[in-house]
Amino acid sequence: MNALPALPLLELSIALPLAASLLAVAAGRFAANLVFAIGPAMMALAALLCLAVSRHGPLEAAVGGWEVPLGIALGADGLSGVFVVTGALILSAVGLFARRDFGGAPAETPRGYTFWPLFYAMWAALNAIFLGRDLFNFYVALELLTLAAVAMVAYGGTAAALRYLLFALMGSLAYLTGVGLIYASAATLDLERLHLVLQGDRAVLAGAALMTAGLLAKAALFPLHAWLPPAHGNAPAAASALLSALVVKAAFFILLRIWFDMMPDAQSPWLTQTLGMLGMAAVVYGSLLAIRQGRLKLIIAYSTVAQIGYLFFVFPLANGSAFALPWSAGAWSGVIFHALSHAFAKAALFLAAGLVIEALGHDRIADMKGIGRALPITWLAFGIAAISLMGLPPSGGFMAKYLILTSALAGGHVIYALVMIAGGLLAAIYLFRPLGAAMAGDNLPDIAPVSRRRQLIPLALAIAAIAIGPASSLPYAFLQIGLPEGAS
Amino acid sequence: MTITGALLYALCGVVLIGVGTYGFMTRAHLLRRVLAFNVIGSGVFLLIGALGRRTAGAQADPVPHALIITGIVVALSLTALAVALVLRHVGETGRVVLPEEDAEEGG
Amino acid sequence: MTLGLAFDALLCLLILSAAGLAVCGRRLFASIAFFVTYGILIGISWLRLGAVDVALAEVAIGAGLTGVLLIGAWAAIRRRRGNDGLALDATGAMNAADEAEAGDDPVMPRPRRLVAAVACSVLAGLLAAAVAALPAEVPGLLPAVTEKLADSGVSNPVTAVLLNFRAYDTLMESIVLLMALVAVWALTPEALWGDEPGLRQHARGDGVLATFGKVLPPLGALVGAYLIWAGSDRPGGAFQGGTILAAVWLLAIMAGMARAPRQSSRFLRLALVAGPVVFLGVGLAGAAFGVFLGFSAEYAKRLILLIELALAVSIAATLALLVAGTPVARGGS
Amino acid sequence: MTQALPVALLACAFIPAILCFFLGEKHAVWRNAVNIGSAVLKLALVVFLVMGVARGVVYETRFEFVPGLYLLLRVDALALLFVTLSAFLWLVTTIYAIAYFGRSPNLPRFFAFFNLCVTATTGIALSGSLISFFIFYELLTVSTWPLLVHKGDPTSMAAGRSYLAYTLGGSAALLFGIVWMEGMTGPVEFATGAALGELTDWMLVAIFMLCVGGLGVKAALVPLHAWLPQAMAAPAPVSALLHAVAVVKAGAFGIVRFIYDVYGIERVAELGLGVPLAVVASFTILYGSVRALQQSDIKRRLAFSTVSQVSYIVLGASLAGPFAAIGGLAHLVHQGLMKITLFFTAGVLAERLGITTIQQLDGAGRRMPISMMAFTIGALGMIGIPPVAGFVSKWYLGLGGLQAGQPWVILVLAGSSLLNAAYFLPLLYRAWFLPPPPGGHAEAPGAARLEAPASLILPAAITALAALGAGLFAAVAFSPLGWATLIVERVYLP
Repeated sequence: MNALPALPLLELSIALPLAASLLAVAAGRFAANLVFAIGPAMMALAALLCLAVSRHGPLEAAVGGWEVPLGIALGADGLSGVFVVTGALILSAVGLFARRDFGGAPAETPRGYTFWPLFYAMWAALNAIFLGRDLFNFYVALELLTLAAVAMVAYGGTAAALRYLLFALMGSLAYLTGVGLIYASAATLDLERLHLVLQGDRAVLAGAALMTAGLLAKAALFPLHAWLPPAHGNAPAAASALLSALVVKAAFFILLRIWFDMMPDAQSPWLTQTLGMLGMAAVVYGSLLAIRQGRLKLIIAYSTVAQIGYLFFVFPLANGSAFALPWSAGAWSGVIFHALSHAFAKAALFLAAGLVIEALGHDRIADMKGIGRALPITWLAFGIAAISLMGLPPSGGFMAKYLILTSALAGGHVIYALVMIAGGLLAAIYLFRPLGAAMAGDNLPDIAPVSRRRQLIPLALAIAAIAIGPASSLPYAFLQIGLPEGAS
Repeated sequence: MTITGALLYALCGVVLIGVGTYGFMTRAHLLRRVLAFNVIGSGVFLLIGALGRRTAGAQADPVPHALIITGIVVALSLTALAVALVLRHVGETGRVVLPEEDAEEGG
Repeated sequence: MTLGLAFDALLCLLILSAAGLAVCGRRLFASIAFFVTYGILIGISWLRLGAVDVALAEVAIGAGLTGVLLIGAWAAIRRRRGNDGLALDATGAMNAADEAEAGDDPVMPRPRRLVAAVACSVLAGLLAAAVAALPAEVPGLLPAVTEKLADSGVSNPVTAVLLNFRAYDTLMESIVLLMALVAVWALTPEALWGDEPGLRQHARGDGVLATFGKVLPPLGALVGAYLIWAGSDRPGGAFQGGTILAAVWLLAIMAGMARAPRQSSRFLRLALVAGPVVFLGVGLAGAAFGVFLGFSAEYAKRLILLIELALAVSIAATLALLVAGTPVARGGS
Repeated sequence: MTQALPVALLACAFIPAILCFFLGEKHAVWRNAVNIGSAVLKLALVVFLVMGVARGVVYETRFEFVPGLYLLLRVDALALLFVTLSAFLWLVTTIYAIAYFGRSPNLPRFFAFFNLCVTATTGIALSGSLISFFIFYELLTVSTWPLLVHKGDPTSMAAGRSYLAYTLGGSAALLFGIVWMEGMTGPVEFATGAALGELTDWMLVAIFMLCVGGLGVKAALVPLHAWLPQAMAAPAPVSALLHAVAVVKAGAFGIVRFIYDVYGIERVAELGLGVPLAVVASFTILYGSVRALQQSDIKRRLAFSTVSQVSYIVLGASLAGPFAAIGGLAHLVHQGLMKITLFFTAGVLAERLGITTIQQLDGAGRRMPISMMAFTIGALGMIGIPPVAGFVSKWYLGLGGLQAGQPWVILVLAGSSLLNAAYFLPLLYRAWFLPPPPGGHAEAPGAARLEAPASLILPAAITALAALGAGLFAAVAFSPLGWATLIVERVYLP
């Protein structure tokens, strides 16, 4: 067991999906089955990584043996660990799910060939971000992620993909400019070193602001969300699941790194309140629009707009300048719990929606009578995932809500607590509508057959979203490993 | 190259960012937006590179150069994808601008 | 004011004018032309900043390939517009396309442009203020690079950073490029999957292109190979060299000297991944000996050269195919 | 052993829920076996627990979640009162439901959520802390919805929407109150009550209103009751469960817990919150009765009757004093027994004879003597006629009112009893003393020799007898009244 930290776990977590991606380009025919090897391997790696972190504390690795600031360092703390595990589970599940849509045809198709390299590249990019500590490497990984995400959206609609790409391009440029300013000021790109050397001067603040703005566009925080609903609402189910569950979280993850690890002392009330307000606006606006949608996938997509809003509650509720307060850790952990359970629940919802489309050929709520009886497991998966999104106990969403609510009320931020509660109720409105529509009517609709095994995939993800709740003590303790001082 | 010169180029980069952003905001033609993106991009690179030239001696800091080369390749990759998407969009709709925000929600 | 500074000021002015014309020009083609000019001017500025590697990359990739991509797209859109219009003679079709282009490229109303201009000025102003707040003279990482350069296996500091100190970035970047091609390929119409990419420019047997096409490729190949090899101790490297090779290949295809490879070609796919595979393989081999992407000083030079060679092949193939785009139906034209 | 038992009790309902869902529609036999088997097993466990708790054993299990948040299952006397009721009525309702639904579609889903509902109810009963209570309370909210909309027709969908709108709103208020309080006091356990020192009086009043208001939605306190009559659109077994043990009772039980085990009855009285709540409850009692009188649909009349009757429990809890407490707690059980009888019978009447309104009842007693007998016992109990159980609770409540210095309570009880009589007696009169309509009742095809299949009649008969027995043998230690007295003695009058 003591050999664990000596293993190149961090590097392999990135290199293995990269290798899979290259293999998929070179040998397209086998790509769809690659998930049977890579999925378990990545889950094992993630498990070992977490084991190593929990045994030995945060891990570090200097790539190429070059120490920072010259080289690039990777690092894994509790936060990295939970995201890597979540990523491995969701990507494996989605990979299994996608085998039918992207690999079933006897002859090679453009979708079938191109999906898998993009899929694994996305995996690598996500892990590179979750394990990254270098601002510029974040940029490269973000671009890899964006590229793969846009291409996946393009399967479902060119205009949506273009709109997404344009937002992402501007976001990237803003981020890169910020990185440039920071480097010019501190001559290093490493988060931890930056934390030590950064002075909050004008250039640094401008750089951080630009990076933040760029990442907000990529995380689709209101009002930079316009690209998200068409992109997530029209992409193939597997792609939507990945985008909503993980891709938007990656940008948020970097924001956490910047504001809690790199410069926790620079969190001014102005910044935290602005981000918090935008988060609240996102919750309300996204939920209201979700209620108005007539298509299942668009409901789920707008729900993502809303749920992203909660993530930004972390800034006002656990802000760096007040980290001495005991409840900050609660808000910080609560938001992470929210991110994780939302990831599982959203992936489940999109996959379930994908099965509904597969069966019915459309996802109009009005014409969904009886689908609950025809696809009971899918319906159950949808329902269970919905529970977590609404923040009802005992789901992970509830744990998150509880932690955030407690710290909001304890810190006197009543308005955040109220928005949190209202958001849960609005979520109930937009999620019970499709659930009810599926239960209406006794007759079995005329549907294309959907295999029971594939229905179990969203169910498993949904159960995971719930299980985070009852099993929260372990991830909670784990999250505190290497907790940034800005949140402790 | 003096440090004043480096700052001159840095400011040039800053203005390029402004000009490019203006183009991105005011023109709807998709190819023009891609072009504007590239103008901003090279402005950002120039800014980073010029700031890396604030060294005392004859040599510049090589790290920004490496970053910029990476950045250039990444920008080209994104441009290529954008152009391919624009062409497909034109092929599908016959239009070189994006539809209005809400119009595509039905599809 | 020294002569050098005056030149710098003039160059900046030229760059800004070119950029302004590229962004605000009335006709798209002219804008693209100005953009290419702009790219070359930026290249010159990189020379002034002592960044020959960047200058090469900017001219070859930023100005050259990006310009080719934009012009190709412009031409393709125009052709389509021409086809959409009535089947007039060639000039008539062109006029129809011009009109369509003008109608599709509306200029914002003046008040909104004004708002945008103010916003962008504010942005630039804030950035400038930030820049002004930076210390005037800093060594950056130059001392660190200089100190470790001897251990890196190469003597060009930029190459040392790209392929050794920050090799991880470069590895990811090579994957980004490859994934861009995969993403572009994802847009291939289902029926045409596996075909040759849709290079539309075909040279007449006795035309200029054909002549150039015969002369330039060997020359270009030589230059490209030199750049790759030189990268270890002089400016150059896989990306710059690979770009030249890509251009050579494209030229040869357009001149009819070589056939564009089919998407389904096994050989092509291997060429595409060769570079990243070698890069990653060397990295993993390093991990087996203790450090991921760690090259021991002894073998560093050879390993880096190996990676550069393989990368150059992949980059050349990827870039060329990115420019060539997806297969297109040929029946229509 | 003392740790595993509460979990086993929950598992007894939860595991069948999962099994039922994944058993296909065609495996009816397996499904029924699982349902009845687990119900019997659970009842046996409960009996074992009753023995233990009577001896003074405390069964307790704890699961840690995030800091400050843990699930505490604790079997005390009050918990057992509710658990016993639910275990008993669940078994009966299961038998009834199996017979009621026969071979209709969507049964795997139905029984899955039916069992989940019972899991939640059991959890509510066993919860030893405020947040544990909330967790199960919400589980109940959610798992009841699929049962309500089971038929899938527009009426039930509308009922489902209304139900969710009310209950989720109530839960939101409850959660807000809980988090507000726990943010200042730390986790609140029922056994110790909350350490209210940190909270000022206005906060305590606000939290009380949030929590009791939130709970009052499920308890159908006027004006938060409108969802309940609408919920009659659900199938009869669901209505039976809903009114007798699950949702409405959960709300009332929650209010009891909150008053006694979180604030403490003295603190509630000090804050001046007891009497207003008693007034609201009294108003609900009278209002519900009046509205019941106006209904011509039997199930709707029963629903408004529930609105009225459940508030007896709240009334008992809000009056400071042991007699009121005993009366309220005993009524928790009594009302369940009586009301479920009424609903079972109403379901049979609707199914077999197509009787849904009061006018159609004419002569039903002759066609269905056993069922109508059961109905009669339930109705008389509701009115409060001795020796049926309802009388006992009303008697104690009245005493409690006097003891608490609120003699007007007796007037409320008397008025309510008169109204009860006014809306129940005509039914009995029509059923027993009027001739059947000329063409007979619209009987369901394939009517057997018996008035209905035995498994439809028996449950009502059993619960009717139980209601009668609870009244007749009220003095026995293990009767609902006896147990309620034990609870009050143990906890409230140490």
